Amino acid sequence: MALQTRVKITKTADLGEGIFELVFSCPVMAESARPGQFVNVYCDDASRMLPRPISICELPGDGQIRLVYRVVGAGTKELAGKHPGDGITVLGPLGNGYPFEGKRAVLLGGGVGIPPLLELEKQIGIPAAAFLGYRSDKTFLLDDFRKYGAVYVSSDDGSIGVKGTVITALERAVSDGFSLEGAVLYACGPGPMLKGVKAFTENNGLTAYISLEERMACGIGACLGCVCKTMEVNGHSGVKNARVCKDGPVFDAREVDLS
Amino acid sequence: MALQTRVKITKTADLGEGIFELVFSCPVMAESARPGQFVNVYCDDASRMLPRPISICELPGDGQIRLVYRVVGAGTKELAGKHPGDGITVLGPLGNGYPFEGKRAVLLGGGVGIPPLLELEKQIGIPAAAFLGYRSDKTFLLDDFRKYGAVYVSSDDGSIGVKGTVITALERAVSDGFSLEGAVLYACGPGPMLKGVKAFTENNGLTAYISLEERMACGIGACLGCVCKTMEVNGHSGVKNARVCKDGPVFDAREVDLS
Amino acid sequence: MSQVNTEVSIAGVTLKNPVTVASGTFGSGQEFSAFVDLNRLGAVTTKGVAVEPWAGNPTPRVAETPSGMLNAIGLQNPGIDTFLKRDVPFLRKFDTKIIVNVCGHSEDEYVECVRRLADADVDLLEINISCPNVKAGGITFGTVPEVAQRITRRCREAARQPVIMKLSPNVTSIAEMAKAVEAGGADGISLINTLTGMKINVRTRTFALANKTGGLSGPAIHPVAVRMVYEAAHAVKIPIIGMGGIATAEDALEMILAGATCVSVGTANFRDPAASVRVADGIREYLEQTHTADIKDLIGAVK
Amino acid sequence: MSQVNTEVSIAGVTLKNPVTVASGTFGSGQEFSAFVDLNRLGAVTTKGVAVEPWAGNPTPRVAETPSGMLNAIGLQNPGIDTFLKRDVPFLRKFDTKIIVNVCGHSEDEYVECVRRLADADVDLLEINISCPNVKAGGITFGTVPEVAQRITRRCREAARQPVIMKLSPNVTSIAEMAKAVEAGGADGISLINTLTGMKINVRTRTFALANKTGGLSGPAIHPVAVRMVYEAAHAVKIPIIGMGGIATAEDALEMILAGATCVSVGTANFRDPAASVRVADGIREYLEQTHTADIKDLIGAVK
Ligand SMILES: Cc1cc2nc3c(=O)[nH]c(=O)nc-3n(C[C@H](O)[C@H](O)[C@H](O)COP(=O)(O)OP(=O)(O)OC[C@H]3O[C@@H](n4cnc5c(N)ncnc54)[C@H](O)[C@@H]3O)c2cc1C
Ligand SMILES: Cc1cc2nc3c(=O)[nH]c(=O)nc-3n(C[C@H](O)[C@H](O)[C@H](O)COP(=O)(O)OP(=O)(O)OC[C@H]3O[C@@H](n4cnc5c(N)ncnc54)[C@H](O)[C@@H]3O)c2cc1C
Ligand SMILES: Cc1cc2nc3c(=O)[nH]c(=O)nc-3n(C[C@H](O)[C@H](O)[C@H](O)COP(=O)(O)O)c2cc1C
Ligand SMILES: Cc1cc2nc3c(=O)[nH]c(=O)nc-3n(C[C@H](O)[C@H](O)[C@H](O)COP(=O)(O)O)c2cc1C
Ligand code: FES
Ligand code: FES
Repeated sequence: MALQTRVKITKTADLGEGIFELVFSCPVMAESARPGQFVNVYCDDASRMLPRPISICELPGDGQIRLVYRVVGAGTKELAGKHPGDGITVLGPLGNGYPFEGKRAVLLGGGVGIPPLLELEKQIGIPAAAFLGYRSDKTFLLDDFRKYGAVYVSSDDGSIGVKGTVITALERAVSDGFSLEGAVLYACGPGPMLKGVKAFTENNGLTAYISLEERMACGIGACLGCVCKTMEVNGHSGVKNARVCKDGPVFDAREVDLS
Repeated sequence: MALQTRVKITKTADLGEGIFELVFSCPVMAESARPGQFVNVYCDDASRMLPRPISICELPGDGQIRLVYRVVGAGTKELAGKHPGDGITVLGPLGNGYPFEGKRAVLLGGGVGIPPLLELEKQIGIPAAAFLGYRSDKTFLLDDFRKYGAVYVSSDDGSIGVKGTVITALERAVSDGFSLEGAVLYACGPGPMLKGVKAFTENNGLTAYISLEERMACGIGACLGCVCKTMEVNGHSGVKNARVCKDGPVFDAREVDLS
Repeated sequence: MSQVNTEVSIAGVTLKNPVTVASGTFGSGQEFSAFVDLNRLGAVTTKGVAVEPWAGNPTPRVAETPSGMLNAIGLQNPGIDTFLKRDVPFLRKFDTKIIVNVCGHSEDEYVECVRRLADADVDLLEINISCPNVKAGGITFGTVPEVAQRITRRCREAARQPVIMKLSPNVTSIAEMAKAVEAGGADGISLINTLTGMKINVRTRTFALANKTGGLSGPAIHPVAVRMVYEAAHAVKIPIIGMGGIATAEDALEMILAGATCVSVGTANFRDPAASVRVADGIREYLEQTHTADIKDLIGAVK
Repeated sequence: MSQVNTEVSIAGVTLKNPVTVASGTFGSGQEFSAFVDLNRLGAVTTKGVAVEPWAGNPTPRVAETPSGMLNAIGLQNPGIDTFLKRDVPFLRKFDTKIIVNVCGHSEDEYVECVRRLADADVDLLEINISCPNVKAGGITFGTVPEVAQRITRRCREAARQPVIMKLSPNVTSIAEMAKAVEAGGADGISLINTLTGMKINVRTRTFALANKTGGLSGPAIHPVAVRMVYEAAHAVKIPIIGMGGIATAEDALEMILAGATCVSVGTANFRDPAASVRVADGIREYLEQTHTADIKDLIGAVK
């Protein structure tokens, strides 16, 4: 069960290019957390009222939770100023997480959509390949992923791996003989990438679980701030809307309307 | 000349009972600072827009400025959470400071009105007596004052020194033979105490310089937030109002209307 | 000294303490029940409900602002049927009063919704007249005194429960609006709803909200809310539910001293899911520490 | 790439950059000149001045609120004589435009003050119609369209300089107010003045301001200000000076994208005395970084 609590930071690191990692200790949260879930991180600065949702990147054990995030605004900047021993207020684990289907998992991560796939790959147990898309050759978490399976890298500027998105890399791999048979796709990344994944799986008769992002206020399903459009009427909302924070962030790509 | 700048804290101390001290390094500010002047301390928390005016307690040399303050609200609480090495944003020195008249100085300080008198006593050069009023026997800065002259202590609850205010203690001393002849009074403390000082000096034909407190927004004389009433039309304002932050905080008691 | 009385009464309905939650910030209590013991709230105020399900606005629907936020949820709701079947029975399991927030696109829709609630086991109706009036070209009911008075009267006639009219702060005179709904027969007033605001992303040169404008809430607006509660309290005799930026017991007490009989905690729930009970606990502590026997002695005590 | 153009024009007066300061937060520039090179501002807007000296309200006059503040200075000012003798000559030493903010207790006082300024070497007049109208029992001129239109016309007739009407945000429709002053002949509009608010000290059970209510300003109100600038810009053709909570270049650019021709930095000066020049510098940087040749291309660019 999710709880809001003040926790102690046990590790911080600057992964370069504005990407930071932060590990905190919270055994009760770590115990129930699943890959694909996220935590709400609250700012200490009282002028910033809303939580920052950050995916769980890894559960390194010992009750630790590892987050990897990009500094984009005032909240993540505040976070990046923290040091081991400092406190932060968090609430989690939140959301549904990725479902395990006992099938070969192909992971597709773009940018800060990469972190949540790490714990997934660790736990999913079935030899998987990870397609990781970066802006440039300033990569992060690459070595972590390499521990668990094959890694295919792409970059927007072509400075490392395939030039293009993870979809480009996946299509290249498939045409080079990489088999998607019996595979399930797990994706996280920017909107256009997820649209691409949805289209790809529809064209290829595959299943994809995609993790969506939306602006949130509560993070626990109460405010209806974070909805995405669904193909069918959603049981909770009574309309063609689902809550990304509570019904997601992970959805079967077939169920959501990304248009 | 006053400047706003981010400075480094060199020392902090908990003086007990919610009173804290903070020393920071700022040679250019320290160089021009005079006793009775104050600095604006700005909160890091962006929700708190206005400066906290804090008097200069002491100029310990080496470009250091020492503040002594009571934690009363969110701003001073934030300040009390700082450690040596941390930064704070300050602007100063501000205000006019106490005038030196080359006469015997009798200092009257109540509560957090005590700190600004310390540097005054250090600099004023003429053997002086300090009347310091506390809430109880939880005193602060007592040893500092004892270095420079006689100290008469009073407390609201009588647990140390004379029971009552600094005025009670002063009257007691006078009736015990303490002479006010040729003396100038320098006072800082809560409103009722300053009214008492004004009445006392009027009754006894003395001069008193009193340091006033008022809610401030700019601290530099521009917003007209912090005025006090004056007996005569003030040159700057064109009305019977003077700016505590700029024309004060120190006024000749005769010039201000405390009714 | 825990014998202080925190009970207040709104239109004959007794709340065990003067704290409820602001409509739309707490769902129907279900999600927050993991963080808050609902039994410890004077009442739960539900998200606005309409006769039919509403899909609400496109996203982004929320944006952060200094000490506040903007929202343009667009009153998404599952409709009265689902609400009655699912949310009312859930809330009834708790020892707390139920305030149902009602919205509509036309006067008839309001009235129809109020009527559908007549047989429901709920305690108070809060009529949100800040909805855009689709029939009148999108102006809000809550900014025209005559319209507000008429819709109050019609809701009052259709309702079995006491009717609280929820006022918009986007008006020149809140006192005038308060008087209008009192004249229409309102049993109470709740205020303030959100101030209309806008945020622009200068990097993308787009509106932060898909809806362009949204409602500003949170501590940023608290001083405006306190002023309006004060003005309304001096304009009418009916009780007031005060809200707008309440995050601490102090904020709540300000409202009560200004004239509110009870208060709602809204946006603060997003920063601290237990904010509402913390406010309730803090009010009790204040009463104890200041030796105030009865919360009712504080209502409107600062004049 | 420093060849970007930051010049804007308000009613025929050219400002070297679109940044001025909000009346009342900067005195007449004298005190701030220790922190800001006044030559780097498009204009300096002075504290409101009236025909006679005003003593203003009793203290406390200011109070802090979340991301904002309340003030009830009560328009203390030394009167037009001192202003003309002392403040205008001081400001004229700098290469910046002078906007004089004018207030009065009655229409005649406004007109008289405007007339006294006719021969003064100042560039623009900003008429603050948020002053309480003593003759009409304390209502503010700025909340009644007909009154605002009439006072605009009378000031316009009396003035030698272009007349900017400064609007109050405490109205149901800012568009209506904007249209009223445009119809009255205003050469421009400035908005927003402060939102009326209140703060109560729950420990002492007194108002935080001696005046009970005060004007809310600072980042807290920025979203309301942006929305109102947007609405006004879509209602009238005359240029708009946008203000309310601007603390950074981003905040200023939001206003400009919403429709303001230039902006005023107010409460932010209290947190950072150099806020105004930082905003001006930041706007230039933004133009350079986004390869925008002319600030004018941004005015009202987000629709
Ligand atoms: C379920 C979920 C998981 C996420 N996981 C990660 C992650 O593992 N690593 C990572 O770097 N980022 C992640 N993000 C994005 C992250 O939440 C934002 O980058 C962050 O909130 C920005 O905060 P800020 O204060 O720095 O930015 P600002 O732009 O100053 O924030 C202003 C407001 O907008 C919100 N906001 C800004 N960007 C986003 C965004 N992309 N998504 C949602 N809200 C946003 C903030 O939460 C805040 O309320 C995730 C988002 C979601 C919804
Ligand atoms: C010229 C001057 C010198 C001062 N010197 C000292 C000193 O040396 N030591 C000390 O302990 N205190 C001093 N004070 C008082 C000190 O400024 C306040 O205690 C402090 O601002 C409280 O801030 P806060 O955030 O903790 O309280 P809050 O009550 O949360 O502050 C809210 C707002 O009220 C203002 N405020 C609150 N109390 C006062 C006050 N008494 N005077 C002026 N503004 C206030 C704050 O600055 C802030 O803007 C001085 C005040 C003045 C005017
Ligand atoms: C996300 C959100 C949704 C809201 N939905 C409603 C609603 O459905 N009905 C209503 O009357 N008010 C609604 N409001 C307004 C609040 O009930 C409240 O009046 C306002 O937010 C001010 O209080 P606060 O500052 O404590 O949040 C909503 C506010 C927010 C932030
Ligand atoms: C201390 C103070 C004094 C003010 N005095 C005046 C004034 O004399 N005339 C006026 O038109 N506006 C006055 N204002 C309003 C500001 O000019 C401005 O419209 C308002 O504060 C919003 O901008 P801000 O949020 O950037 O401060 C004053 C504001 C403050 C905070
Ligand atoms: S963020 Fe509130 S429902 Fe998802
Ligand atoms: S605080 Fe602004 S004039 Fe003194």
